[in-house]
Amino acid sequence: MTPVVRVLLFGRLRDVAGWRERIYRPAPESLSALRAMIATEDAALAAALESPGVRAAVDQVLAQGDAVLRSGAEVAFMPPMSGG
Amino acid sequence: MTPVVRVLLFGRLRDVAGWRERIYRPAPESLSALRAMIATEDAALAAALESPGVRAAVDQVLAQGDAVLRSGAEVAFMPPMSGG
Amino acid sequence: MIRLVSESFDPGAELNRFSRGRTVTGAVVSFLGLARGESGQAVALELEAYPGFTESEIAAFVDAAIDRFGLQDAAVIHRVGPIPPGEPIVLVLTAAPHRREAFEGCDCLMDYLKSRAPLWKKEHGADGSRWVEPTARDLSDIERWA
Amino acid sequence: MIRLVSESFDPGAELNRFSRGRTVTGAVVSFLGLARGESGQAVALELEAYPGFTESEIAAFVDAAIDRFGLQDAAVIHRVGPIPPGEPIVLVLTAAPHRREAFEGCDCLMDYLKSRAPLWKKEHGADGSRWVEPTARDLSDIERWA
Repeated sequence: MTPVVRVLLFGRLRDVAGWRERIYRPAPESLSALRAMIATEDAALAAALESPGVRAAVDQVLAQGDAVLRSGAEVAFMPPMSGG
Repeated sequence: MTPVVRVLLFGRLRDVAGWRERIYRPAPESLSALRAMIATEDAALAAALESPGVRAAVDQVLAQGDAVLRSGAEVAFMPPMSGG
Repeated sequence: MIRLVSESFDPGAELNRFSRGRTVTGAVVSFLGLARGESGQAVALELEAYPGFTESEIAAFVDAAIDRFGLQDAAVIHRVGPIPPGEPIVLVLTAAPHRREAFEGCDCLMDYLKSRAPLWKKEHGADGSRWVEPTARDLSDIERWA
Repeated sequence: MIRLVSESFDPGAELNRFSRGRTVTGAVVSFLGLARGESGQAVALELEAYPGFTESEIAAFVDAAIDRFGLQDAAVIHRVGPIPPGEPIVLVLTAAPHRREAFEGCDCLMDYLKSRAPLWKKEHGADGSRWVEPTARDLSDIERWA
């Protein structure tokens, strides 16, 4: 089975990309490889992912810096948060 | 009709005096005259009325210093407060 | 709205009544004070008020707090008479456009009720009864708003 | 207790459930956030969460707040999805022996929810939609607890 990575976008990132959830196949091996892959197909989204306050989580754990992605990993990109 | 003054005690002042409400007849003409009258009959209560934080109200208005008492006046002595 | 009640009251119903139908209010803060059973021991509380005077003094302070903190509304419901452990003693409610004002208004009103409102609290314990007076902490708390 | 709900909820019933049967708690503070109709105009809010992650992040912060403020209990109920004006968005409840801890715990949790919890808020107004991000005030408020 081809390794895959599921990517989730939240808040304004979704509006920038025009999608909420996407499967990347074959899977990039790291968070930085995923960012590079996104940059080749959507420069606006890649820029938004680099903007201040955007955080990434891998398998529901905040990823500090780069992170290795296992096959089937869930990657979430989250802009600045505001609840309440 | 003899002028009267109604005196109300609250909190621990009531325990010191052994009463909650009393009519003074004939009425003392001022708050200080009332305090003097109380002192002649109950030294412990008079002392308690002078202790820190005890406030007096005449006709439901806080009395600063001395105050003249009309006939039928209601005088309340209130120790330090604690609600909530 | 200031109310002294001699029976138990329903804090949730009061919160709902207070917050219902508001479309310009963003924040409602409530403080609910409960009668504690001190160190597992049942202590009955007794709250005394000076009917008429107590309500009007609290109302004057509430009005001042509404002005000071820019509240849209505030309410105080205070129990009087004997109060068994676990039952509500006091409920303070504040409504404001934003949270900071609602929190500060409620906090300030509670400091007032603890140290300056015309209410007297007696604790009946296994080793007798005592009148509760404001603690050093209560007196410094109310000074925060001077 | 952390709950994300997609339907309206009853703040009063939650307050009662949270405070019932407590005999060592003296203070319960609640913060209720309501959806405002901005300047009289109906603005629909929409709240988005990251199911699973959002609850566990909030739960970790709530646990830290319980330790830090010495709370006996704390709960967060947060609405997700579309929210009409006047309806509850969030309810935060804290229980403590004394009022200061309950107030501070609730205040701190709200600052966290406004600026760091994984929740995204969109306002749908007459002139379009916008994602709400923490204000300068929100960011300085959360710094108070650093």
